[in-house]
Amino acid sequence: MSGAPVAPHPGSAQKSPTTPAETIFEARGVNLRFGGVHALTDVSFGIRKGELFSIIGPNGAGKTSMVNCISGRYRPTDGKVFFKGRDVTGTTPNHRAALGIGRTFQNLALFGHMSVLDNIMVGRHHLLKNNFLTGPLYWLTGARKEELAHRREVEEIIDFLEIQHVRKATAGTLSYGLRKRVELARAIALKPDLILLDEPMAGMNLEEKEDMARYIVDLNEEFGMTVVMIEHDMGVVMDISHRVMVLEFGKKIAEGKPEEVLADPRVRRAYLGEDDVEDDVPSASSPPARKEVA
Amino acid sequence: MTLLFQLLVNGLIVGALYGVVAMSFVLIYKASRIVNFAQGEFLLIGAWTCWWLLTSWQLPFWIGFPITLVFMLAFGVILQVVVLRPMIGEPIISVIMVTIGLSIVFQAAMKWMFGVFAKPFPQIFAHATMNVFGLQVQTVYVVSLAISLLIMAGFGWFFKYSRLGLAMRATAFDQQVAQSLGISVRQMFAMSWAISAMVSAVAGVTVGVVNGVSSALSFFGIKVFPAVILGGLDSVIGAVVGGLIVGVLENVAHYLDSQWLNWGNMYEIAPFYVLIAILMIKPYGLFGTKDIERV
Amino acid sequence: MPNAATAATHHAASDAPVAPPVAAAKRTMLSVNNIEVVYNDVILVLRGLSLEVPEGEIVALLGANGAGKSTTLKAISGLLKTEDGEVTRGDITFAGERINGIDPDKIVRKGIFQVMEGRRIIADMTSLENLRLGAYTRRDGGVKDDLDMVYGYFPRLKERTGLAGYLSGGEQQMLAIGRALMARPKLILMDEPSMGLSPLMVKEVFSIIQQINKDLGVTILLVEQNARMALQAAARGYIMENGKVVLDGTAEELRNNEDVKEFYLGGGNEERKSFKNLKSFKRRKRWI
Amino acid sequence: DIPIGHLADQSGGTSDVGVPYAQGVSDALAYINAHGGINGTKMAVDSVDYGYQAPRAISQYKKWSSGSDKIVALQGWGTADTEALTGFVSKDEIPAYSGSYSGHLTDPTGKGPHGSKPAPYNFFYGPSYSDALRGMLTWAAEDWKKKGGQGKPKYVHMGANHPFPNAPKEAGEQIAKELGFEVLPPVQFALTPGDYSAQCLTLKEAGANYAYLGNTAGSGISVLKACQTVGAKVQFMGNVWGMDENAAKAAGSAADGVVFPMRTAVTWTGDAPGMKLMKDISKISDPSGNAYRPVHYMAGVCTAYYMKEALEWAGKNGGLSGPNIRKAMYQKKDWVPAGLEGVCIPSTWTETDHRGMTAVNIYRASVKGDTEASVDELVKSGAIKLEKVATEDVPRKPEWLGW
Amino acid sequence: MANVSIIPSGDFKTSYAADTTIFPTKTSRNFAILGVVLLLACPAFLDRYWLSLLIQIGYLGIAALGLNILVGFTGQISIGHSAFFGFGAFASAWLNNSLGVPVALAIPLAGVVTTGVGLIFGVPAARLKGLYLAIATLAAQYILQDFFGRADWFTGGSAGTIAEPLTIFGFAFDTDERYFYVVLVAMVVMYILGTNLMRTRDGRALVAVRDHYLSAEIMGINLTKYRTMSFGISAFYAGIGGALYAHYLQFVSVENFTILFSIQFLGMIIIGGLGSIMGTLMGTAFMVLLPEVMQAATKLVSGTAVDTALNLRENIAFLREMSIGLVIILFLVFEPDGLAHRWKQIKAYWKLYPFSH
Ligand SMILES: Nc1ncnc2c1ncn2[C@@H]1O[C@H](COP(=O)(O)OP(=O)(O)OP(=O)(O)O)[C@@H](O)[C@H]1O
Ligand SMILES: Nc1ncnc2c1ncn2[C@@H]1O[C@H](COP(=O)(O)OP(=O)(O)OP(=O)(O)O)[C@@H](O)[C@H]1O
Ligand SMILES: [Mg+2]
Ligand SMILES: [Mg+2]
Repeated sequence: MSGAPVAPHPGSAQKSPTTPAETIFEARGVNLRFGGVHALTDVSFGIRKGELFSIIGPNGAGKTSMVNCISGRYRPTDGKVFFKGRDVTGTTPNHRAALGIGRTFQNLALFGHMSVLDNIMVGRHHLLKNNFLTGPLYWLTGARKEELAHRREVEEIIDFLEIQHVRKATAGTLSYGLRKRVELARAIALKPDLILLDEPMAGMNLEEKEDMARYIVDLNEEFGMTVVMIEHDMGVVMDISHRVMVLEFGKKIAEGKPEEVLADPRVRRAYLGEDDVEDDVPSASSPPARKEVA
Repeated sequence: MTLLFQLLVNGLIVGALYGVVAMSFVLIYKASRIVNFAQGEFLLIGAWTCWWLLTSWQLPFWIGFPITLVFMLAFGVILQVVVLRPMIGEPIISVIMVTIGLSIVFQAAMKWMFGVFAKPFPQIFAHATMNVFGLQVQTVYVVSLAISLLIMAGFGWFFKYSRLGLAMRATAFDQQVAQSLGISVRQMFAMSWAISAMVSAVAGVTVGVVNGVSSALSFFGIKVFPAVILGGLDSVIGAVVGGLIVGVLENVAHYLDSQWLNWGNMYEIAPFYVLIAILMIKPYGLFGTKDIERV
Repeated sequence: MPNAATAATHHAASDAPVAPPVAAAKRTMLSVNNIEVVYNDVILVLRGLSLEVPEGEIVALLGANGAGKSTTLKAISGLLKTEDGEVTRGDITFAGERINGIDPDKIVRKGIFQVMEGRRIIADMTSLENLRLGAYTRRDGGVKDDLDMVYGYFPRLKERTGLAGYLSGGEQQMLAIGRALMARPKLILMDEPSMGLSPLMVKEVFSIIQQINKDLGVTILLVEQNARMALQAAARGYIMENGKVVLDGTAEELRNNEDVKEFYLGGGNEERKSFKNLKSFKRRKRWI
Repeated sequence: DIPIGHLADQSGGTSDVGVPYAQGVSDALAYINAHGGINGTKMAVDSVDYGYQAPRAISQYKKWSSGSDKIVALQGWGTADTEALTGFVSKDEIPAYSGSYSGHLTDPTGKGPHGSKPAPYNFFYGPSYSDALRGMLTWAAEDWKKKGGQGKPKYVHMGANHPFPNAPKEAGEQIAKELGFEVLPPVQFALTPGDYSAQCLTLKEAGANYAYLGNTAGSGISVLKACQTVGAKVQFMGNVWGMDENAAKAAGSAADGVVFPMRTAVTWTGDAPGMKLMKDISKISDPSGNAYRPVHYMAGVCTAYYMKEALEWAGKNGGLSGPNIRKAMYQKKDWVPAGLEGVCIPSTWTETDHRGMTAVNIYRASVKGDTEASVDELVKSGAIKLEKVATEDVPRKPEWLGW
Repeated sequence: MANVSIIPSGDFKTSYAADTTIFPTKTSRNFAILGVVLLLACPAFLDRYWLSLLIQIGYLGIAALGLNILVGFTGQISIGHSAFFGFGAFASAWLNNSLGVPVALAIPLAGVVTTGVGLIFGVPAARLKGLYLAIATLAAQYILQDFFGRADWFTGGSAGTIAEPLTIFGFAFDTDERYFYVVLVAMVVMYILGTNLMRTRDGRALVAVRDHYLSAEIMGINLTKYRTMSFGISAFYAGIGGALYAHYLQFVSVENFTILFSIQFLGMIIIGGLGSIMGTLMGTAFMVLLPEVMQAATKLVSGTAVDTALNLRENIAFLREMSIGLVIILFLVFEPDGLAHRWKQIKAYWKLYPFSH
């Protein structure tokens, strides 16, 4: 179901103009309603290829819903979403995975009874060729060769995320933090061009957040994946993201460079809850994460 | 007054009976997500107990029947304590398998205790049959219809509003969470099994009165599956509605079959075709709550 | 052993129960003595863990992923059973009464309520029903008022009348916390309450925690990854690492401990390094 | 000893008739052993309940038919297992006496016009289901005339879509046409008890006069009751396994007037020279000697006795090999086992025709008043009576062989 | 000194290939091979009774594996498996009788035909979940049973149909001794195929669908396709099993393919262990042997003091039935995760021995 390619100058509503060349994903006037609940109202934005794009906003603002619209879990009530210039509004999640969108989940969604290894191998699904006919004839059809080849790549991902020690463990029995890491590994295994991370650092202590941040940065810089990240830890968001979009009550209230966005009083009020400017106002550059101390 | 109309009436009346049995399924399911394959045997046990009280002890029905209900309550609790308690927290399907084991045990035990021959129920109503819209039907059917509506109303309220009702639903949703809230999973299970056993006794006695008591009655257990599903596994009202629908379906199917098609056996099979058709449109039955798809 | 200078007591592999000075003053409400926890009869997770929670205090329990924090809480609340885990050694006493091996629901009735990791709300019920279930063990009439109290804390929950399963992650987290408040327990075990909450909400939640601790005198054992906030709210803290307590002391002491600064609070007194320019290799700190 | 296998259904779906029949067989065999056995050697009878589950019957059979002491003959039971074993017994040449009377077991060569598979080693005592129905329909035709019924009587076959009820279906409908019945489309009802008012209402609507109940007692009772309730006045014709004292008791007044075929010349209360031996045999499992035995018990005894005499003959003529025993079955015409005269009905088997009995004794159940008491008492008090109404001799038409 | 311990503690695998073999260790593989060799020798020293039991375990085990792939691996409960088993039986007989397809070919073909039927009845799986789907399969059970009863051309109607014995180049496999090998080969092949399926792409996809279908979809798995497919696969196994059954009995009757039979199939895989291939075989053996054992046990009881005390006589049958039920219950109370799980634990224990903990 291929749609018309993106018009040269999409979303004139957009502040930061994007040319199709560099826009990998674009949402145009996305609305999402659940009965009375307006999860998203007329949200438009574009994500440039190779950028690290963060979505922040108060709880229930519609961040996850937005990501769901990108990955195809939800279909916008109206509005369109474009991926690599194609209108993918109507396509199913599994189709989008094949197109190159991978993601992790806010509430863990691992395959609890599978080993970590298999969990990640599932990520290779759309890259593997063998099927229910060739698979069973393991040795005769080259399924074995293929499986092993992919296994090798998976092992690289495992090394990259430093989860060798739980390779064989049953995913369901891992601790929260480890599970989040395995989820990331599984998403990476898809070899996506666009990877969506829903609160990848929730439930991690500083040390682990640092690791996670490092992985994400590497994903973005080394592996050249475009990353969309939802995160509540402003420290991380400010430090590593190129651009930030802020949602509130399903509406986009700001978008732009981290420090710009942070400067926006609405954001500070709605999100950080720093209603009135205190005596030690942080310069936009210094991360407010530390301000929570105050 | 036409044959079709008579069949419709009959369908409704018998459907109500299916409704009762269906409810006894729902009760257990709502508290534990377990489908009880021994339900048919529960029904049988209820029937035999009442029969025994009425024949061996010559008790009048209005005494014997309440005693039966009390006995079934106790039976439900004991069963839960002895057999099902150890299974708490185990995979649902294993528990379902246990209920299958139970049905084997009870089936044999009943035959052992009461023999393999069908036994007639003593006359309990002054008039064994009565006239409904010009159709002669067994009085006991009509009575059970009334009872079933009562039970339905009762449980409808119970699960929506009462504290225990909520607790049962919580237990069904996630035993660990339920316990973390201070809900005694054991209590909930014991309760639901007891009530369910009692309800199935009502049905057991009814079918017993009509067909005579024999171990074959336990077949009603499986027979009502379509009704349960049609209404929605976890809906008390659905159970009764499902029962009525299946009852009517059977009769209408039989009507078409006997009048025109002459394929034979539509009576038994048609409900299943309709069942699938309805499920394809409403995957959770008519009143079942759909589970949450949220990531 | 690095920077033994700090006031905080390190105890490497020692199993000796700790009797911190503070505890001496207040009556200890909960004490965990040298427990060992095994999952599925094979996986040993807690290896002789001990901690104490004085009555009316907030105690923080910090540690890396997989250290065994949640396991510790589950061991206390008895929920371990439901995951075929068991306490194979040591004992847990609550208000002077040994409670290991008791069924979770009974423990709740004794006044210990756990807010489980990962929300765990009852998805196919409304948030109101969820809250009512929080008060399941209560008999007193106060439920109504507490309901208003919770709605006061989290107005969002009042707006969302649909099934709880459709709430956003954060909303669900609020619901989970609200549910605990509804129970009015003596001791709340909180497993990462701030997870998935916006900075605003995190503040909110922590002020709530302090508030109920002060006003309602509820004792709280707090497992938290946001060490900064936790050590602010808490009076004492424990730091654990694969199944053992490796460091403990007053919040004050811990905040000033160099290692804690570096690995939990982010940066010591020198300027905090940005997440951006972390070296791909970094020193890992382990006490054992 | 002479190893004999005995498959019984005491716990399964057909146990209501399986128990008395099996009791008859084992009592008889025990009695024979107690009185000199077969030419002086005892039979080692292995009675096994297989709960009417074919797979169990098979593995049990394999057990018997393997190893050192292979059974020389098999006392079988139901349709499912008999059909499943037919192939095996003919390969192993082990005569099998079944409680299943379906027509195609009567064709030893498989050359019958209806080309069912050959069943050279299957025997049963009694009229085949088809012949029994043929007999009853013949009676029904006369009965209709006698009653002075106007026009064509209407006949309908009722039963589940299963081997047992269907066995005599075509045979019945075919002869019904010949006899001038109007054949209504068959009415189906499940093998299990349930509400069959719908069926009865249609019977009533269609104005059926004679209906054959093909199922076993359990569901038959439901139909009888339902039809009584809705007031469908139909002359029901039960089948061999569908009606007996217990069924009559359970169905109560609803069973009043139902006719059904009987495999013995008398019931337990009847008197015939053979009844003495019958009663002695009964004492094996009931020393007090005052238990009432339902019709299936007596049928079981007769079946066992035919096997006994066959074994004896074979023993005297070349030993107890399968083929010999089979041969023995063909020795006598109008054969009645010694001592059971007037009880077992004269039967004749030949190499090409295993329709042992074609004479159909038709009985009517009469039930008066309530039926709470035990069967013995009910029969004594005359609340339940089984009265003979006629004996129909069904011709041995070759084209009816095997169905 | 690595080869001292039978099961090496920890992973000593040096290549991914070595890490993806069917059997975790050389020893275990050798044991398996040894087992097969022993089985090959069985007809030499086992009598027909035992052979027939083994044969039953064989063809039931094949069908049960199919069910386990559906229920255990894909998480779709089915209580209509015996209907597919029956369809395979009839199909094979029909292909051979009516179309003259040689039995050796008819058996696999029957599997294929049954797959088609399975796919048809798998369609609801696209929309239905859990017990709703389970009951839909119950519908399949009844609808097919009814079909068997009326489709004279295909099943010989309620009278049933004959199935010729399997003959290859004039050599007839018509005795237990011979047919045993047919079943053995079929079983080994089908089990190897099954094992391979479960460790390759589509097998993993099935399990993923079971564990978390929402994220499975996000991982690029087409839910509808795999939910339906697993019905097809399970039907294929059922068909093969049924076909083998048909040509063993050489007679097929609608009577045998009842809901009770379907429930027995469920019993096999639950007791054996959901989602375990070897467990399936263990469970099948359990369910086949249990009645036999109980039979033998009650035989011992009869005539003893117990017998007379309880005045059992023919009631002994009920005692047996009850103990069968009780054994199933007790088993599940003590091993709710099935034989396979217990087996794993034993292995885990020895792996860490003597340092378990
Ligand atoms: N499937 C659904 N049905 C009904 N309401 C929904 C559904 N999904 C989301 N919502 C509502 O839409 C709003 C936005 O939800 P969403 O999960 O996107 O918030 P969020 O920004 O991710 O919040 P958080 O930071 O807490 O995760 C919430 O109020 C939620 O109740
Ligand atoms: N049910 C279980 N079965 C087996 N092992 C388990 C189980 N639950 C936890 N574990 C193991 O116990 C260890 C501790 O887990 P736990 O969840 O207590 O860690 P945690 O401190 O809470 O980590 P996190 O901060 O990520 O939540 C982990 O290594 C985990 O793999
Ligand atoms: Mg979210
Ligand atoms: Mg944790």
